[in-house]
Amino acid sequence: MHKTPLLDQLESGPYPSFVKDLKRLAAKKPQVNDLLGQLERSYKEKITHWKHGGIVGVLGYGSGIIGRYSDLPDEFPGLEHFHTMRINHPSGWFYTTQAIREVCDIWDQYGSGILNMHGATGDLVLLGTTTDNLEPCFQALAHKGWDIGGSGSAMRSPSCCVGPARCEWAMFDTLEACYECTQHFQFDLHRPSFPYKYKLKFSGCPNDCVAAVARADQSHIGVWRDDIKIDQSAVKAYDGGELKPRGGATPYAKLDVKADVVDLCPTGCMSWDGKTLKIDNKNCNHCMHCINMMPQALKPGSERGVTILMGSHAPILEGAQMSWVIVPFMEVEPPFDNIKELTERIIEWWAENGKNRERVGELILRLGMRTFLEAVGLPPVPQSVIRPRANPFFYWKQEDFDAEAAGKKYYTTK
Amino acid sequence: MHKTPLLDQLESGPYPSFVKDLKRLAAKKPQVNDLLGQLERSYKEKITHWKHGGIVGVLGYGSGIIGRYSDLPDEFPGLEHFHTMRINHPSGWFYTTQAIREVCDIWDQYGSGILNMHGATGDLVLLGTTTDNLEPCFQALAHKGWDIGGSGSAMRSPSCCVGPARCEWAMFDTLEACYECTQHFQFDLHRPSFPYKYKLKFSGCPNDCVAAVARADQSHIGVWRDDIKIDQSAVKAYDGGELKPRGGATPYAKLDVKADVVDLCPTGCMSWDGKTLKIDNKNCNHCMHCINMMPQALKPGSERGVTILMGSHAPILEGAQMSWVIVPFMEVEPPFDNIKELTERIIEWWAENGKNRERVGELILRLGMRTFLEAVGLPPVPQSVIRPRANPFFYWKQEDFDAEAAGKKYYTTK
Amino acid sequence: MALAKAELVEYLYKMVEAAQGKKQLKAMDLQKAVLKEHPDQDKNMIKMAIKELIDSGRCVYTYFGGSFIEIPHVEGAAKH
Amino acid sequence: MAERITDIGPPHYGKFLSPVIKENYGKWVSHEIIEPGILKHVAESGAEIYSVRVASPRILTTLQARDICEVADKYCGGYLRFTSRHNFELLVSDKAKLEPLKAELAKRGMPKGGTGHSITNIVHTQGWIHCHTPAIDASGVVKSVMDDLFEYFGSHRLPAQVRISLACCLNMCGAVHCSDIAILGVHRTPPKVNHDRLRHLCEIPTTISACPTGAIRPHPDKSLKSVTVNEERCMYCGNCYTMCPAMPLFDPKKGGVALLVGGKVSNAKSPPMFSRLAVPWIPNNPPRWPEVVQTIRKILIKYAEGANKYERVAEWIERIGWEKFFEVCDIPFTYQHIDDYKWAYDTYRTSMHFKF
Amino acid sequence: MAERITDIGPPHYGKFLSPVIKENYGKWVSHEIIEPGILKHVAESGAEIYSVRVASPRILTTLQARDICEVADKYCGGYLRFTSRHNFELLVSDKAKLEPLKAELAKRGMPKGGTGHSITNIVHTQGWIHCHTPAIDASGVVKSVMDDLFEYFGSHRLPAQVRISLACCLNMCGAVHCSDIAILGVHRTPPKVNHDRLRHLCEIPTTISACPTGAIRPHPDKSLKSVTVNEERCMYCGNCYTMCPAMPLFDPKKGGVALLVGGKVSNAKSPPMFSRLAVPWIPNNPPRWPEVVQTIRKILIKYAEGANKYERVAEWIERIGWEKFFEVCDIPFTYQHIDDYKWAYDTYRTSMHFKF
Ligand code: SRM
Ligand code: SRM
Ligand code: SRM
Ligand code: SRM
Ligand code: SF4
Ligand code: SF4
Ligand code: SF4
Ligand code: SF4
Ligand code: SF4
Ligand code: SF4
Ligand code: SF4
Ligand code: SF4
Repeated sequence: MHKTPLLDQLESGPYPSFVKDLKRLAAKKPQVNDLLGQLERSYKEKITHWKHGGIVGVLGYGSGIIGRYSDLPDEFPGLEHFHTMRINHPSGWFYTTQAIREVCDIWDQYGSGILNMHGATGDLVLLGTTTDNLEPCFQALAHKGWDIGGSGSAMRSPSCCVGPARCEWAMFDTLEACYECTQHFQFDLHRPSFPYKYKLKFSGCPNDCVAAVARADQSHIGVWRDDIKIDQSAVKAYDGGELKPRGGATPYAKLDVKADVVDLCPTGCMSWDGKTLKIDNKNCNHCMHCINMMPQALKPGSERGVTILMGSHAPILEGAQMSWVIVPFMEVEPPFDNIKELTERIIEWWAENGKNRERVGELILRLGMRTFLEAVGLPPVPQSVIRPRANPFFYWKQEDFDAEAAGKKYYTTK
Repeated sequence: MHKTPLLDQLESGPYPSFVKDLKRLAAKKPQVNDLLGQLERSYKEKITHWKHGGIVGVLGYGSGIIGRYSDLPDEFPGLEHFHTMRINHPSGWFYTTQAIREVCDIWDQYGSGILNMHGATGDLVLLGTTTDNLEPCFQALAHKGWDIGGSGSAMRSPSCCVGPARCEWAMFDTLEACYECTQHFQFDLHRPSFPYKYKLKFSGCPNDCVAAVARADQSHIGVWRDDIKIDQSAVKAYDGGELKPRGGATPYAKLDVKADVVDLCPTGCMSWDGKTLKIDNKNCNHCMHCINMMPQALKPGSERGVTILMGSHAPILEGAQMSWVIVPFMEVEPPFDNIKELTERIIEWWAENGKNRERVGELILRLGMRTFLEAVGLPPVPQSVIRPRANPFFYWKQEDFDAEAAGKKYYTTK
Repeated sequence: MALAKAELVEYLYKMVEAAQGKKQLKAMDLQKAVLKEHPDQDKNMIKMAIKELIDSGRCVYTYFGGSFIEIPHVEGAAKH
Repeated sequence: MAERITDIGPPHYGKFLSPVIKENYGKWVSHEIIEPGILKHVAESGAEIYSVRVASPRILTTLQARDICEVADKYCGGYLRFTSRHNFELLVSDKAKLEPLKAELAKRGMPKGGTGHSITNIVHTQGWIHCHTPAIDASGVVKSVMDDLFEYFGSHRLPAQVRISLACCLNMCGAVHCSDIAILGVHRTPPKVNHDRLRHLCEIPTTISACPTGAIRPHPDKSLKSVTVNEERCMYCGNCYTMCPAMPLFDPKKGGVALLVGGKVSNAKSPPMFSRLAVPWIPNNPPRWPEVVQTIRKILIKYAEGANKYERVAEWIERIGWEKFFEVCDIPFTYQHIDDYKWAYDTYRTSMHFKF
Repeated sequence: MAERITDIGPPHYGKFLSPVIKENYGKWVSHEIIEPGILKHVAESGAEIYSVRVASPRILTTLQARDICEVADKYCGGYLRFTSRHNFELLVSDKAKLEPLKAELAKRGMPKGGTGHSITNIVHTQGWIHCHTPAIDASGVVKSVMDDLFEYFGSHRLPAQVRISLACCLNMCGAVHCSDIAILGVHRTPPKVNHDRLRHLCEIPTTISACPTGAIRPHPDKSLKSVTVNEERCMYCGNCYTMCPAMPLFDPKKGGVALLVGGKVSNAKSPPMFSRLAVPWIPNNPPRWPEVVQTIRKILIKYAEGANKYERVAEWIERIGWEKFFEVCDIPFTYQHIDDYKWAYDTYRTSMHFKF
């Protein structure tokens, strides 16, 4: 066993220790021992010891495998090849122990035995194997019903919040939408032919428990457009302290409906006279705050659908972006054909126009929202912007002049 | 007289009519008659009939005259030349009738007799004369104590709010500061040698009655940094309806101190229990709202100075900008040497580095705040930004590493 | 080596003359050009030399979006 | 002629201050607006000054200026000032003179107002009276709008101050970009290059670099010594025309008016804000621009109805949301409203915070 | 081997749902957090499911995974799930099993928590375990910070949820850019070009266009077939290294940790927000990164003391102002905090709304 005096210091402390866990496995798996050895070196030298590796993969696919080679293969021969396999996780990260054990069995056989449950995109990551093992490992998994996830310039493994499986606020079936889209885009998930990565995420409500707004090229977030349902007696129970604020999630014993709910409503559209809670629903912006605070008293309305937002990604190259509203409301139901079709149109436009390593959000910014919206057949809507433009530098097209000639007016006529 | 059926329609209505006024003069001055004639043509054709003019001026100066020629000189011979002279206005636009009459006399002699009281930058604009008349008109005015204002790539005529002359909120002497700076930069006002225009404006308090934040490359706004002075009995008088809200400026009979003042304070730093108004002054952001509402009860503190903000201009080329905070607080007093010196340092840096037609704010954005601040000798302060950067793309210089080696730390050590 | 005031004025004039019709020069272009050839030239003297050139009427300031220094000529837009 | 005088700068304002103002300079303690258009300022000493604010079309002939002087001599000892929004103020130190002054102003058709919760004078620019780049006239539009909104000039009826400004082209002379309501002249055609004139009048590199969107390129036919414009990339700012008169971009039919709303300058409550596009184009209809007048009135009325006490237009819109602004004002939302210039991203709605 | 299988996609989640969940799918009516780490969801039918959330270091060996399965078999009929922040949840349908399960978790050193007003798991990345561009390790920093803040994992003591994330380089894998507290590995040296390797490994145009700031140019010596870096313009993003391995930018001394704070994702009350630079550099001190741990604790404590009820870190800072944040947290403000990237202008303070 390699000596790891620095890493050993991470064995203590109350939070579960990955070092302790890896050490257990190192006793059986020489490559895990080498991993600890190399990691110790990194801790000492404050530098990574991994090299690029971009070519390995399984037959027919171009995604899902991240090649990796140690730059110290002589010292740590177990790390000469140390690729990861991204396995497409099931919607909502639900498992049976049987399924997990099957994966473990295969991975013990073909790989290091190290997993990430899960990767930041959502995949079940199998961490560390050799080039030779990739294909047999893949096929062993495939025979148990698993497939590889995305990487490179491809559709990435979509992900979703726990949604209707265990949450009262899911405004649409996030799990099925995620599953359906994943299946629909299988070809593009495995055969990278896009300008860059493309991520889909599905959150059932504006609480956005998969952070779709922050890290999906196409974010789907559930929303309602009618009235919040109010159980007035439950509201009173909150105000009276019989029900705990936020279902018990807080240090506070009692909810002050006025101070904690009404006054914190961002649109100021609520009122409470000690007896009746009123909501001016036309001015509610679906922030979920009141519902979050009083889960037993308030429920989202019943006219439900998704908002589609586009463009988020991490900071490379233009600086990080969050997704912005493209379609404020879309009714959806399995098999989610309207989502699939819109996605196809968007991807086609992006694939056609995007430069290498240009995310769809960056392309929209480069070519302008109008070009994008027209290309994918969507109308301009004020929900897309927090505020209209402040600069006077706007464009006109011949079609606008034609429309004017046909009577179109931009000003009020009433 | 030219027929002006369209313009004639602007003679009616309750607001003072420039057409009516011009017609009076047209009876005496043929060029004014021509001006109405050409204007009528523009009203009919919906197009301007003025051409560029870039060479005319008075001897030795390169600013203050806007050359203009009609493109219909045969029809409107009085407009063949029709240049404007920008006369530098007195601080705060104060006049005696004698002074105005002297200007009128000269302008009746050498020009069209049309004035703008005033131009958007603040100058007293004499509108319409010929090339030949420029120099004699200038000298006639000079002998009455007037000088020409700015135009072109030069220092522009600075302007200021009425300030201490008639406003209780002036945190510094805006009129004298404006006068002093105007005098100090006479050379640069008349001899355009900057990359582009440079505007100075002075507002006595954050109400900013000369819109300095919106349209001055260097904006000076008065501010206090100690405590707002409260006359509690006057507060009660407002709450009781004895004093009218906002000094009577509103349709409202009575001020609700809680709803109209305390609840609208943007920082939430006020409280009112019906008897005592309290302000947590450390958290006040000098918005002036409470003072505006109760001018008889509240006064700015007595530790007073100016905030210097930089960079505002209209939308050409990068889109409009507002000025941003560079120096949060500077104590000033006549003759305002510290303002003059800082301005000189800034202009020198800009003149050296700016491209043709690049405003100072655009240059700061192009080269970065650090480059600017270091060049003019100012420290980085959090007041400059509403929020720190969100992107992780920041630079380091050798001097930073040297400072670290000497013990500098960026994190908390307490 | 720095130029004497009178030489400097001529130097500037020649520059403007040479550029006429080709490139519109700004005061700062002149200053930078002088300093390139004569790094020790006093900036204020350059400023004053330009003033002299203008005060003498041999050059004028013109304005086309930005302010330039040119040899006086008849304005294209003026009808004479 | 006498000795030539230069570089004296403006006269010192001290020469023009009335005795009361001079004596109480920097010592004012408070003010009141005793009625629309009349301010009363009180000094530590107890001294008072009354300022009567009067509407001005800003264009004044020497005749009109002399008329104003006549009034000022009669009631103010010859002391007056102009405001940052081009009204003038008669500075009365003798309270007794207020009533006769009001009567005289009424007689002369010089309306007082513009204080407090009113619509004060419209800051504006040259238009067809003097500029070479305007898409619209300035003074005529101002007159038309102010005539229509006149009831708000001499009263304190609005929830807060409403500041309207006008600029006749994208250069936006004045603080138009931070106004409650901004009226903006816009061109909508790319410049037409006159190659012959360009060769003589313009420097090619300067002309090319004038274009913010990089739409101007050297003409492929080198012998022309001219430029071409990529019309797709041109957003009609006219900056090239400013640099080079051989590139006019006027078109009587396509030019027109855009309205921007929700800007402000003061720091009161909310920070200064930019005006933002409300209506991208209204036809240019002299002499009274009825569509412009009507749309502004609609916006104003909806604001007056919808705003809370003390709420500026900007604050009202930010509270209800821009999507609601378009709805209540019955203004269609178009592609033009969506920013696609340099900082566009920061205007996009990266949240679920919207209303249906 | 059997027939080759491809493109089957992931298994349908339906296969993995416990009976209670399957029956009440889409029919949940409400939830409670009966104690930190234990959620109770109730369905229309009255059915209940208890979810016990357990901390995970995310790196799991198959040994550990099997241990977890053992527990799930014993108390949950073999049903479990993982969360979007890499905790796992044991899905208990029989309430009686909760207490024994808690005891077993305690015994096994598997801490429950991460619900409600807690600090839940730190979303993080590969670090020195598997990536080629990290400036810091991931798992080790996470372990160090979570050990220190452990009291907040299994409790509901904070004014609101606090989400901490870590990314080991500027690629920022994970939603680090929208976290209450983001820990970010940063390089601080420009890449060193290995001309020999570059010639063989990299495409020059792609390498050049990889640079967001245009710092990379073709090498003036054409025969080298390589590039040079304008070090002044390099902000060490490592994007060139991603495209071209011949341009490493590692430096053990200069690399380190930046902290960004005040981001959020949910729309609750306030819209999603970016995290913003709090500390530009803290030395990279394995194995326990004491300065990072201490600074995060300081920020957290000040937040817990200063925030109103239900206020996220972002909301607290926006309310008091960033200038006050730096003051109360005793963090120096530096040039690095001032944005100078593409949308810098929108972060500048164009108002008088600041505090001294
Ligand atoms: C494994 C994983 C981190 C983890 O430990 O969980 C990961 C690892 C890598 N990411 Fe990532 N990214 C991972 C999720 C993300 C996410 C989060 C997400 O998808 O929700 C993001 C932010 C969202 C986004 O897509 O922008 C992310 C943003 C990036 C970026 C920057 C992209 C940008 O537009 O700014 C890069 C750089 C690149 O693509 O060259 C990148 C590149 C990489 C590479 C491939 C490094 C490279 O340049 O070649 C890393 C391989 C590490 C390794 O050795 O395995 N990774 N990466 C995550 C994928 C696991 C999985 O499939 O579940
Ligand atoms: C006369 C005046 C408008 C008025 O009717 O009051 C005016 C008139 C012109 N302005 Fe202006 N500007 C006038 C105040 C302003 C202001 C307001 C201010 O100074 O507070 C601004 C906005 C603030 C600013 O400086 O950005 C302003 C922003 C512009 C711009 C755009 C600058 C930018 O950075 O975006 C231009 C374009 C240019 O410089 O080429 C411009 C250019 C012009 C030119 C010189 C047209 C040109 O391109 O050659 C106009 C000459 C009109 C004429 O025929 O007389 N004018 N201009 C104002 C000057 C009178 C005075 O001296 O008092
Ligand atoms: C005379 C003048 C200054 C000058 O040097 O000429 C002036 C004078 C006063 N202003 Fe002003 N302001 C003047 C232009 C402005 C401007 C500039 C502009 O409109 O272009 C602003 C910024 C406008 C904006 O935010 O868009 C301005 C924003 C204010 C405010 C803040 C109002 C707000 O709530 O946003 C106050 C405070 C108040 O009214 O309570 C104020 C208050 C005042 C007071 C009460 C100050 C005082 O104690 O004497 C003066 C009388 C106000 C009134 O008429 O109701 N003054 N004031 C200007 C009159 C213009 C006019 O003819 O109508
Ligand atoms: C299990 C999980 C979804 C999943 O599919 O895995 C989940 C589950 C729930 N979330 Fe969440 N959230 C989960 C990640 C998130 C995330 C994503 C993240 O952190 O990366 C967010 C956005 C975080 C952010 O804003 O930065 C998130 C923002 C919320 C919110 C809004 C909180 C706020 O005030 O900002 C709520 C509402 C609430 O807590 O009252 C919420 C509410 C809930 C509820 C109460 C929903 C329900 O009725 O069942 C669930 C229990 C909350 C709890 O633990 O206190 N969930 N939740 C995720 C658990 C992660 C973990 O292991 O800790
Ligand atoms: S995003 Fe909404 S629906 Fe999905 S788990 Fe979170 S709270 Fe429930
Ligand atoms: S969801 Fe948000 S905006 Fe709507 S009523 Fe509740 S708190 Fe207000
Ligand atoms: S800016 Fe302030 S000091 Fe100046 S006039 Fe306006 S309110 Fe008075
Ligand atoms: S000046 Fe503004 S921030 Fe300060 S106490 Fe008054 S209202 Fe509040
Ligand atoms: S706004 Fe444009 S057209 Fe109007 S005066 Fe200014 S430069 Fe001329
Ligand atoms: S009008 Fe503006 S955008 Fe169009 S070509 Fe000229 S400078 Fe470019
Ligand atoms: S954040 Fe950077 S170093 Fe860390 S895993 Fe992602 S790409 Fe690799
Ligand atoms: S590290 Fe980034 S900024 Fe520096 S040269 Fe490489 S790509 Fe350019």
